[in-house]
Amino acid sequence: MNPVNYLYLAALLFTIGASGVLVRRNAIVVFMCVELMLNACNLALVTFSRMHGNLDGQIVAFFTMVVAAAEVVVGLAIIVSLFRSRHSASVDDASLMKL
Amino acid sequence: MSFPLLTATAALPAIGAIATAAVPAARRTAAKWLALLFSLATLVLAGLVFVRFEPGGDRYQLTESHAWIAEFGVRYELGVDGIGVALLALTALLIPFVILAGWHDADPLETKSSRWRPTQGFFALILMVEAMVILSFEATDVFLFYILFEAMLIPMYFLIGGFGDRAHSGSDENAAAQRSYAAVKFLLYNLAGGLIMLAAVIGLYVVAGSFSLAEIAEARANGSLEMATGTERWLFLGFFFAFAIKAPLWPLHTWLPNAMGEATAPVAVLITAIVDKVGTFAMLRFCLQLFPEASKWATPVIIVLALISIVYGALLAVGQRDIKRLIAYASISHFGFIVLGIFAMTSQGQSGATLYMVNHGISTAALMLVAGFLITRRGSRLIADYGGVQKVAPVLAGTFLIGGLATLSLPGLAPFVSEFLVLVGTFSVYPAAGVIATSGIVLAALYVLVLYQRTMTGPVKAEVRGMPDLRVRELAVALPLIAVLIGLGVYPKPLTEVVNPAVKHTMQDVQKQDPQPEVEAAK
Amino acid sequence: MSATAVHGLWTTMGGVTSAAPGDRFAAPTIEYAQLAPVLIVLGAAVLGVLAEAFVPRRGRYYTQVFLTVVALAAAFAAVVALAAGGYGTTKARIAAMGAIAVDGPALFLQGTILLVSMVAVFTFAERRLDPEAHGNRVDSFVAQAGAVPGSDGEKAAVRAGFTTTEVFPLVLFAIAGMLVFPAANDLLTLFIALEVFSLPLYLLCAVARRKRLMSQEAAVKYFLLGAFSSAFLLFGIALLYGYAGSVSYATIANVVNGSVQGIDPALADTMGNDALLLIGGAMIVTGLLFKVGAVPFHMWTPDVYQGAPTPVTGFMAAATKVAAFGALLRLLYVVLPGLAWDWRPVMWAVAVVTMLGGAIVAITQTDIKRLLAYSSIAHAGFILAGVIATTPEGISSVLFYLVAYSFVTVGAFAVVTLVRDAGGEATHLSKWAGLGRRSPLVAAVFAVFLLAFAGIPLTSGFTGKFAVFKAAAEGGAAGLVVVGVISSAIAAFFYIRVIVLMFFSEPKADGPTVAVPSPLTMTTIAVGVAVTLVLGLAPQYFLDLASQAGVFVR
Amino acid sequence: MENLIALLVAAPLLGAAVLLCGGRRLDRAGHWIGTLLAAASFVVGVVLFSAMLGYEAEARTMRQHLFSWIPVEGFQADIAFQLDQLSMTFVLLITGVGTLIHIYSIGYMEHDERRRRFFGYLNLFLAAMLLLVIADNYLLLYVGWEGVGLASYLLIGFWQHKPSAATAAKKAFLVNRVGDMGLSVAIMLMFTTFGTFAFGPVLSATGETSEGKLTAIGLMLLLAACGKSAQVPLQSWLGDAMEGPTPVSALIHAATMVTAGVYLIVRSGAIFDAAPDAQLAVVVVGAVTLLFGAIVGCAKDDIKKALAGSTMSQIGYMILAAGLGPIGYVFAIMHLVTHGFFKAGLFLGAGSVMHGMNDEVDMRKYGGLRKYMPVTFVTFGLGYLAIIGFPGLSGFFSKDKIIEAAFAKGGTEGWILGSVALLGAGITAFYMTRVMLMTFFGEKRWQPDAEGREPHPHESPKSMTIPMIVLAFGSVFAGGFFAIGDRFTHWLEPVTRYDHGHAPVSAATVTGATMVVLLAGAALAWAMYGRRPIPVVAPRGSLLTRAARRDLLQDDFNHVVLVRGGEHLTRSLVYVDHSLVDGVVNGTAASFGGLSGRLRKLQNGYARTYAVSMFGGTAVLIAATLLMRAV
Repeated sequence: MNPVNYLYLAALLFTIGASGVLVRRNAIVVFMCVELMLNACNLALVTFSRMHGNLDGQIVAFFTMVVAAAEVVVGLAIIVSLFRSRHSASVDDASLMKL
Repeated sequence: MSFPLLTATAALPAIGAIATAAVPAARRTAAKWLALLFSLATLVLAGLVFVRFEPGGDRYQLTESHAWIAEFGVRYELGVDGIGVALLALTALLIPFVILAGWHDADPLETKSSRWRPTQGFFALILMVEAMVILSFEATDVFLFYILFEAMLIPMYFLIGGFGDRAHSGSDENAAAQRSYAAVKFLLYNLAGGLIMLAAVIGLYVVAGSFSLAEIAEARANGSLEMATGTERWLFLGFFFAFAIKAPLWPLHTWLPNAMGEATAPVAVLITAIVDKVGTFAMLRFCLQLFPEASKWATPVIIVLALISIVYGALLAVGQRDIKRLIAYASISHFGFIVLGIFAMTSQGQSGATLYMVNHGISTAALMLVAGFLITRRGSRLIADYGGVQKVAPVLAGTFLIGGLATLSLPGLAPFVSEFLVLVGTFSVYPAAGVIATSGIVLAALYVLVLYQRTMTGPVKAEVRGMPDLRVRELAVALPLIAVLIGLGVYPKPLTEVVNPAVKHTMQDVQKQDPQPEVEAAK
Repeated sequence: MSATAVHGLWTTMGGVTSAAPGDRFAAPTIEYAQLAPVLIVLGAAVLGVLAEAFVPRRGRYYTQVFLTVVALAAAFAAVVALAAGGYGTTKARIAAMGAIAVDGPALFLQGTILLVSMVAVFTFAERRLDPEAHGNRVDSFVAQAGAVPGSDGEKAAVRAGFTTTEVFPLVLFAIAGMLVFPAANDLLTLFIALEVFSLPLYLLCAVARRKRLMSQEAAVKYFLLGAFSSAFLLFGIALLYGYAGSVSYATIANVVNGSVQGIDPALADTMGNDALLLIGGAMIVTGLLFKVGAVPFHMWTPDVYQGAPTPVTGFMAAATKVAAFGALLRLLYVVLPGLAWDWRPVMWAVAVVTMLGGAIVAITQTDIKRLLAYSSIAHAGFILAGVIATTPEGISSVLFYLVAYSFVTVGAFAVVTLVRDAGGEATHLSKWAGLGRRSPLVAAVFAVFLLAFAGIPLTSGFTGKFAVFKAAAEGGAAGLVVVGVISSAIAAFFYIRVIVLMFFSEPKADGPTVAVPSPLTMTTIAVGVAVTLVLGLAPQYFLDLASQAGVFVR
Repeated sequence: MENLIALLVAAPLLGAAVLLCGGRRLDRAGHWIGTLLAAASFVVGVVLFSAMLGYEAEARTMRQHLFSWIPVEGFQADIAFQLDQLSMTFVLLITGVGTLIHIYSIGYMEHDERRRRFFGYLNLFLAAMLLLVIADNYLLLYVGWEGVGLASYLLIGFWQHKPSAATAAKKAFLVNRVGDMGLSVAIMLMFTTFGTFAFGPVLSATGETSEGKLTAIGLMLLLAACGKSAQVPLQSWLGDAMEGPTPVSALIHAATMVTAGVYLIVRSGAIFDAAPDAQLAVVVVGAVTLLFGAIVGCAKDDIKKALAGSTMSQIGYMILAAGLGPIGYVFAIMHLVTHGFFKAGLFLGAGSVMHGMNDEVDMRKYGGLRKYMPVTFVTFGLGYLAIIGFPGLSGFFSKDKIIEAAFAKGGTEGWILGSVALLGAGITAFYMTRVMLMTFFGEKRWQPDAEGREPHPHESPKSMTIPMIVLAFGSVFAGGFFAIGDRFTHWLEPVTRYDHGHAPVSAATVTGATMVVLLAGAALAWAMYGRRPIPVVAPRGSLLTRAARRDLLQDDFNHVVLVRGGEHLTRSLVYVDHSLVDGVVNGTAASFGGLSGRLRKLQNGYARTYAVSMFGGTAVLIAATLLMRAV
């Protein structure tokens, strides 16, 4: 199969993730959508790595996974503390500061 | 290396400002005397500059040059020509009177916390302005000038907004709002002009690769620097815009009545008699010298604006109900004359404009400071609140009248000489403009005499009764100024002597010659 | 071993040995000395974590502050030593197997970040502003981040005298990331550095002592939007990798220039495909513009600046901007100079809307921290004007501006921490009325910072603005200069408004008081004022420095 | 000898400085100092006069150069004096009459607490007036010109507590300024045309430029003269100026200052001679004013205003004469001098009457005063006879010559001008007889004033009567002294030139005709005011009378068009400045504020919105980048 199709898939996933960020209200879901975007990136990287025949892309993908994991740690901590304070994980409720 | 006289002249008031600011809160009077002392010492140094300046010598004299910001091609370059000397002398001359006149303007109304030191601040700021203005008259580096041009706004801003006229109608809160409106308007208006100029300053550097007036002028003269017509015009407009706001020229004038109305009289004098002169001075020095072609290109429009300023300012002065705003509009009219003289580009016009700057400074100072004394006594700025002052305070009325007569350019007083020179210089190239400008003398008589009539003559109003006449301190302000007005009106030669060579240089810069009189030409 | 070092190892191996994986192992060369600044800070951060684990609670604060300050000082010394050793100029090189550049801009910015961080950390350590809680001195940070605001748990934590000393290791990690960010010489390092400094910042935002709900909200917003932008950046990296077949700046630049032809003609449809390049480049730039707070990627700035603990805001506003602009500069000047014709008009537009947008929206702000946030947006626009110059003067002017701006910012936020009422910092502007009468000195200092922001001559703000505008004009962007001065005029309005409020308004009866800080904050403010004035009056030395440092190694 | 010229100005100037700056210490001696210095100036004038007489008629001009005043590139203005016969005539008139009026004022102002200042102003006036007539260039003349305007302003408004006085003073100055504008423009025109404005070079070079230029200069000079000499259309200030103390009216608004316009035109004769159109304008102005002033003088009940109308009319004669060119210059000046005597005498007489009548000015409240004030009656009567041109008295010689000269102008123009001048003489006789009858004859009509004080008419003190007597002598004999043997003509001829002209009618015919109209006028007045008792309250009168009482509605015109119009203009400009010019500025600020308020709403606090912004921004960025490449 032509590896280019994987790229299309990656782009699709990235767009789905981005759309999710834009439309979903639950902070956790939004965060998951971001993770989806990161994974779309990983897919693209791996695909390109394959196309170019070198390993750089795959290595970057590994790093991305680690970063994503770290992000989960930090992100969940923040979101959970927010949830505990407000009993809501809606990003729209968190709008004390505006204008 | 010789003694850096010019730096010293500017540095002295700056040091004075710091010293004054450092006086402890309780020693208010000491701060005042210290400020006065420094201003007088500056006057002595300015006198030394005046004496050391040789009218027949180089264009720029007493020059100093030091590396400053090599990265931007900026040098700390000072030098004075006749015009600079004249204005420097004016500044140094007026500041002691400003300080003296404002002696009690910044006394705290009630005891505030010990850290609040308005008096020290007031006088320190005045000296700071003096230092910056003097240095800006001396700067021969465009960047250095620009920095001072902008920086002097800040102390002025605090002087206007922080030390308003205590005579006001309406509530204190309302007055505070008015005052801060005036201060903000002053600052933003001038800052906007300055920032536009900044763009032009940068543009100038990009084109010329230098900020040194001498270098640029030389490069233009020997042809190594050629500006495209369009570029030159844009740069000229950038510079001129800033100066026209500062000057101020119609229709960019509306900040001045607010600022002068809300500030105390000495600060109003500082604005119109001293700081605004930087604008007209810069037109002469920078606009004409750096962009001669563009200046000539813009002349028709500028002449028209100047004429509008003259007539419009005078008419609005007639329509004012507030003494200080009236004087402000009168100043707008006078600045119209100055600009007219500069852009007529004749020897008489430019000499006249330079003398006008000096004379207007002194005459407005005389009028405004005496008006300030009057206003302090009655606690109102409204003309309608006065009447018959002449009867109870004849000396005050007399000095006020002389200030007014100077403002309407009565022959025998200094402003006449300059106004006539401007008119003649304009008339010889633009007769119609000369005639229109001449109508300003009728309008000037109108606003001055109406003001005098309404405040000083007629039956004595109840609130005016018992008003004390001028005190010794106030006489010490008014009389020397009047003496200078008469002296320069009868014998302006010391001033024309230093100004003439500078004007000759400027005329060479713009490559203009005075029109020949018809009959001589026939011969 | 640091993340960067590890990563350098792997990329190198990937690049060199892709033909025959695993048949021989070439040990990577790591120039530890040249990476010393980063390594010192990272090391100290790790030690800080250990200290959290092992040092008794009482001693933690002092240990952490000492460790942080010493580490930053040592790192700065290392930067100076490297610069003195000529690494900024003649011996500029790419270290760690192509991952990190050691050159003029990198050292200059690292030095700036370290110094600014140092003074910012002083405000982190300030413990005299808030009234003592149960006999314990407290700083700006929450007693226990995990406790629910207003809960019994929180009260207990306060009573027990807990403090969040973790902020010090966190800030050290962030600083380490920032040090690497402008020095990153391949896209992977760029990404990792971004995350390394972002993640601690997200956390730092969440730990304000007062107004915790706002603090947490700020953290959530910052985190979600930050992660969102990281995703864009990463996708851009992927595309650029797809375009060039490498993540190394040098290689990509060569491919962009056309000096390297595709390795495999069969893959020509991706290799050297300009669409990949343009989209990828734009997405990476997007990620960086988010960090610098350029319009339209700026919207997180006011909320986060307002909600975060003020010392963190100051640190973030100053240091992040320095790091992010460093990275942006390197990306545009080293990787994408061949695309200058493509990105300049776009950046031009971004600069314009950033300058105008920041200035205009700031006019109607009523909270001092939000006001400064919008101000920082407008300043990002000014700096972008310098970036667009695409000349060596452009680089050095941006470097200089960053120094000037960052110290003013840290100083200004430090002053904000001083003005307090019963609810903590009194950030609403109406409360600042008459401050000049109550505390002339503090108001005067703040006025100096505001004037510097406004770019009034004789302050560093003017010199910086002049430098970038001059560079922009010389670089042919005269229109940008005009827009710049217009937005400066608009911006002046709101700075002046604050000054009016402080000096010309009557103080309110229930107005805030100005807390007397410890020497720590005083130092921060004093350094801010000193730098502001020195760079305004006699900037030559620093301009020289910036100009010498203004050459990227390729 | 020539170095004395400056003393003429210096003495009174010193007086002014001392008196005005001296403070209350000088209150007791102030009037003496002032009078002494005026007299000193007169003495200097006499000394210079005798010296001048010692020179050849053609070489009598004396010069003194003090210093270079405004040395500017291409522009030379000097403080320098020129004393020729014309100037000398004025110097003697000014210092002579001036000294007399100083003496008179000692008595007249005795009870005024600000007498010292009054004398200071008088001295200031003398200095300025002398400067005006001895200046050797137009710019210095201009200094004196404005200087007398200032002195006039100060003296008209001397009783500043009276709003009417303050207003009158302001009005005088303003109207004069309009004239001054003309002088300014004239000087500027001279500068551009001749490159100088010194009398000598300008007047000797009139042949080298175009008539158009000269006409312009002439018209501008005429405008100046109109302002200073109260000629139509700038005459309106003179009547109001009577608010000033009477000695002021006598000196400034009758004898000297108001004649400065005549001096200016005669001095600039060379210009007018070369510009017939300008000359025509001059005679028209003179003729119109002559009638205008006379008609106004007929209707006024205020004695000083009636005399003011007369002054206007008499100066109209002078201007008319001056406009005739070399035919009339000499007679203009001659009439000016004799008028100086008799009009000053009349005003002093009027002052004396007022002095005795509690400052009442309404002639309807006088009557039969000849019994109470014999000296005043006699001196006033002699002045009266002189002004109406009673044969043998001063006015007869000078006015008759002007009427003759008007006819001698020739052509239709000459006939018209001559007739007007003749008619004027008749009206003069009418109104002066009216004044005489109402004041000194008939029944006493005075009543207690509002405060119940009954006036007790009495003769004035010596200090006042002596000057009146001296002036009466002048009124009687000056004309004859000048006219017999054409003494005055010969004296002035070197400066002004003289030309007989071609009179269409003989001198005797003119004199006869003058006598007829004179008698007719006087008889009419007697018929109206001598035979019947005069009502204390003025009757409504004819349309013309009512108009004449209001200065022929010229003031109303000024009020409606200039004052009201000006008020509307300034008021609307204040509005424009505030709403439009400043409005643009404030509007710009406000619109940024409004824009800010709207943009601010985008920042709605929702993280999702922010994400949209970022996403959209990225999309635009990408699109733009791709587009850049595509284009």
